[in-house]
Amino acid sequence: MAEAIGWIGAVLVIAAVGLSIAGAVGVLRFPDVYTRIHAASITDTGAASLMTLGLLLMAGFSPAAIKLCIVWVFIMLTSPAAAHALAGAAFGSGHRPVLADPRQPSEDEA
Amino acid sequence: MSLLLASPELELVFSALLLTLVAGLVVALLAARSVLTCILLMSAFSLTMALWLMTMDAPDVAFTEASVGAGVSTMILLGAALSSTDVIPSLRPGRLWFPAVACLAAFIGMALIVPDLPVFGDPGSPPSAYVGRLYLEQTPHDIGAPNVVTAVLASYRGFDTLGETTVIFAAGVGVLLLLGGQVRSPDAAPEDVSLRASAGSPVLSVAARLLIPIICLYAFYVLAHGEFGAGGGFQAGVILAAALILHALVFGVRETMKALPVGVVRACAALGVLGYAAVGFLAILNGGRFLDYDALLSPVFEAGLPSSHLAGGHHHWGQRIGILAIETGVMLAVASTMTAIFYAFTGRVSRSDAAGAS
Amino acid sequence: MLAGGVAGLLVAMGLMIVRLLRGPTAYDRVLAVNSFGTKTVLMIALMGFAVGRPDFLDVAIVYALINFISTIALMKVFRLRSLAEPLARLSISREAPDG
Amino acid sequence: MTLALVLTPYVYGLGFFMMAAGLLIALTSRHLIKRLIGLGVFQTSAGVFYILLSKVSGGTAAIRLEADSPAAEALASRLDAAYIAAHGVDGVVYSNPLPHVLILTAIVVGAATLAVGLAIIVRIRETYGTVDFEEISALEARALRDVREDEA
Repeated sequence: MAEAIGWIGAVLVIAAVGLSIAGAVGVLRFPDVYTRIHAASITDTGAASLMTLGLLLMAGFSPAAIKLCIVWVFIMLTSPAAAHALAGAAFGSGHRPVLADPRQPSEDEA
Repeated sequence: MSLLLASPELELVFSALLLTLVAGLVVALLAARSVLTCILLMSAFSLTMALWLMTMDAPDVAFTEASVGAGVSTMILLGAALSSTDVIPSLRPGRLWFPAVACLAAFIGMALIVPDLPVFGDPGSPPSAYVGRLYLEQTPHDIGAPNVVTAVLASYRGFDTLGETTVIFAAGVGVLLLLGGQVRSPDAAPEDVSLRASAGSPVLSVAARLLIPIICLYAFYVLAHGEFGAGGGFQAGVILAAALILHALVFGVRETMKALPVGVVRACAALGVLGYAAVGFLAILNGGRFLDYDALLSPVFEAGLPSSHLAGGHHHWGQRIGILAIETGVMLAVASTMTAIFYAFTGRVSRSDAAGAS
Repeated sequence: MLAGGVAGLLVAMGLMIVRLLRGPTAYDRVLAVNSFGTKTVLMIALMGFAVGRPDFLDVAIVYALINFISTIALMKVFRLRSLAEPLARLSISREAPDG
Repeated sequence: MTLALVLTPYVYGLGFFMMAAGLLIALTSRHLIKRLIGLGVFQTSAGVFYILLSKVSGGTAAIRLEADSPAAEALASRLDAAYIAAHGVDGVVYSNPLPHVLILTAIVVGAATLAVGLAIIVRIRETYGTVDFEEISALEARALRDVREDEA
């Protein structure tokens, strides 16, 4: 039983790493800053959640598990806030999203 | 657990891989042509360096590198870079060859000693086999603290650390002498212009409001926990300064200066160093040597206290109180000095401000 | 299994460095550093368990915090060219600053 | 041990390379702030060398564990008993803590001295109006020439 839970945890950790790489590829290949922020922040929080869950399953309950949860809470708190601030700043300084439909270049109000 | 644990060989390979990433960042730094990119790279360099230090079994150093290198250094660099041009002009090729040859010669000279250096990870190498091992063996009997790094830093080499703290304080004084007297141009940007960046989005404000108290609390945890795990006064001080810097970043330096006036910060910096030295003199007054924590408590009083768990039959309450006291001094000195430096670079503290506050 | 995880995270970090160097806008660079930092936090968590001393997750907590603070600072420098100006009002009551 | 023999020149080489590269940045860049960044890299790389010397294969961080705790037993399970007996302290192999202490304080002091350097740079920019090393040299040369002409 414990062995099986350990393997489930390992699969989750690998999934987290896979998500991380997918996010990095997205950041590298997406066309503008907003899509890149999107790729990075979603995969970062997702990878953090999967990694936390995986490591918790593998290592079992200990004081380290509590710290792991604290790390997770901090990432969930700071990563979206940073992404939001970044996107807001990029928009404020005049970068406009690259749109597939070029009809409405400046329809948006801050 | 066995699923997770890496073999000793794998650990060495990890650290070699990470060091490669660090070196790659240095190469990128060599090529960078913009100051802000350089600062970004420096921040990433420090982060990776701290990760590498984790693989080298140096969590205390990793802690420091993460909080100092990636945090405070980046802020100070940004503060200084704001006032200068961003583009780095390239050097004329004629000027390049002499430094390049000199650095190459230095590299070759250093590489020539590699065959004489101990093998990577060798447990019997001269640095690891004698004095380091002695500290590891003696710490439970002498100090009673599980963290040998803290024991060496705060107790065995406490005098040295007092010197380091004084150097940090002196550096802070130097920065204030260079920049502190400057009067800031009054309100360069009207407030509504700067607020427009995040107007209508309280996300940052709420996140900062949530985080700042937690960071402060965490700094004190790091201070108190330094005896038992990674951490200590230096790290706690930098984390405390980071909380103040976050406050200044989100709510503006003026608000932070209202909450924590410049004069108070400067006084605290001096107080930290003085408190450290005072612990040393207290030991002398009790009949011991300078910074001899065992002399802090009288034996009669100490015998009444409960025995600490990792002490191996000894009490060590004097050591523990002494270490906590000087670490508090270090934290106060480091946090205030870093905050004062940040104030000096961003706020350009005026003389009247400082005089009015103190 | 662990080696694969660490290697994968290293690859992701390397890709972030490429984005950091390529830009093109300053915000891309800041994003790259921020995401690099988050991946480092994950790596520290993994590494802590890998070397058998997971009690050093303290370092990962500090990382997450410092990473956030430096991202805010960098973003502010690129947007406002200033570290001193406020990004948000301290008082809770916001009196509609938009015009 | 053969793996360690292969890695030894590689890791030391990287450390020395970073030192030389930091020195090169400090010597050849025209922007004064980049020069200081180069010095910072140089300083950190010197720390790398110290830390490289402190690593003990199979060791753990120098925060003492009870020999019968689960963490210590897990760490011991990957090493053979003779190795632990020869190099361990009370049943656990630790890395050398002494270089950690030296580098820890050096990092904080390095940040403080970096701040002093940057403060000097800020004052230089206020005085000369530039942080370009070559422009400053040219300005100084011109000022020196003016002084000499006045004297003559």
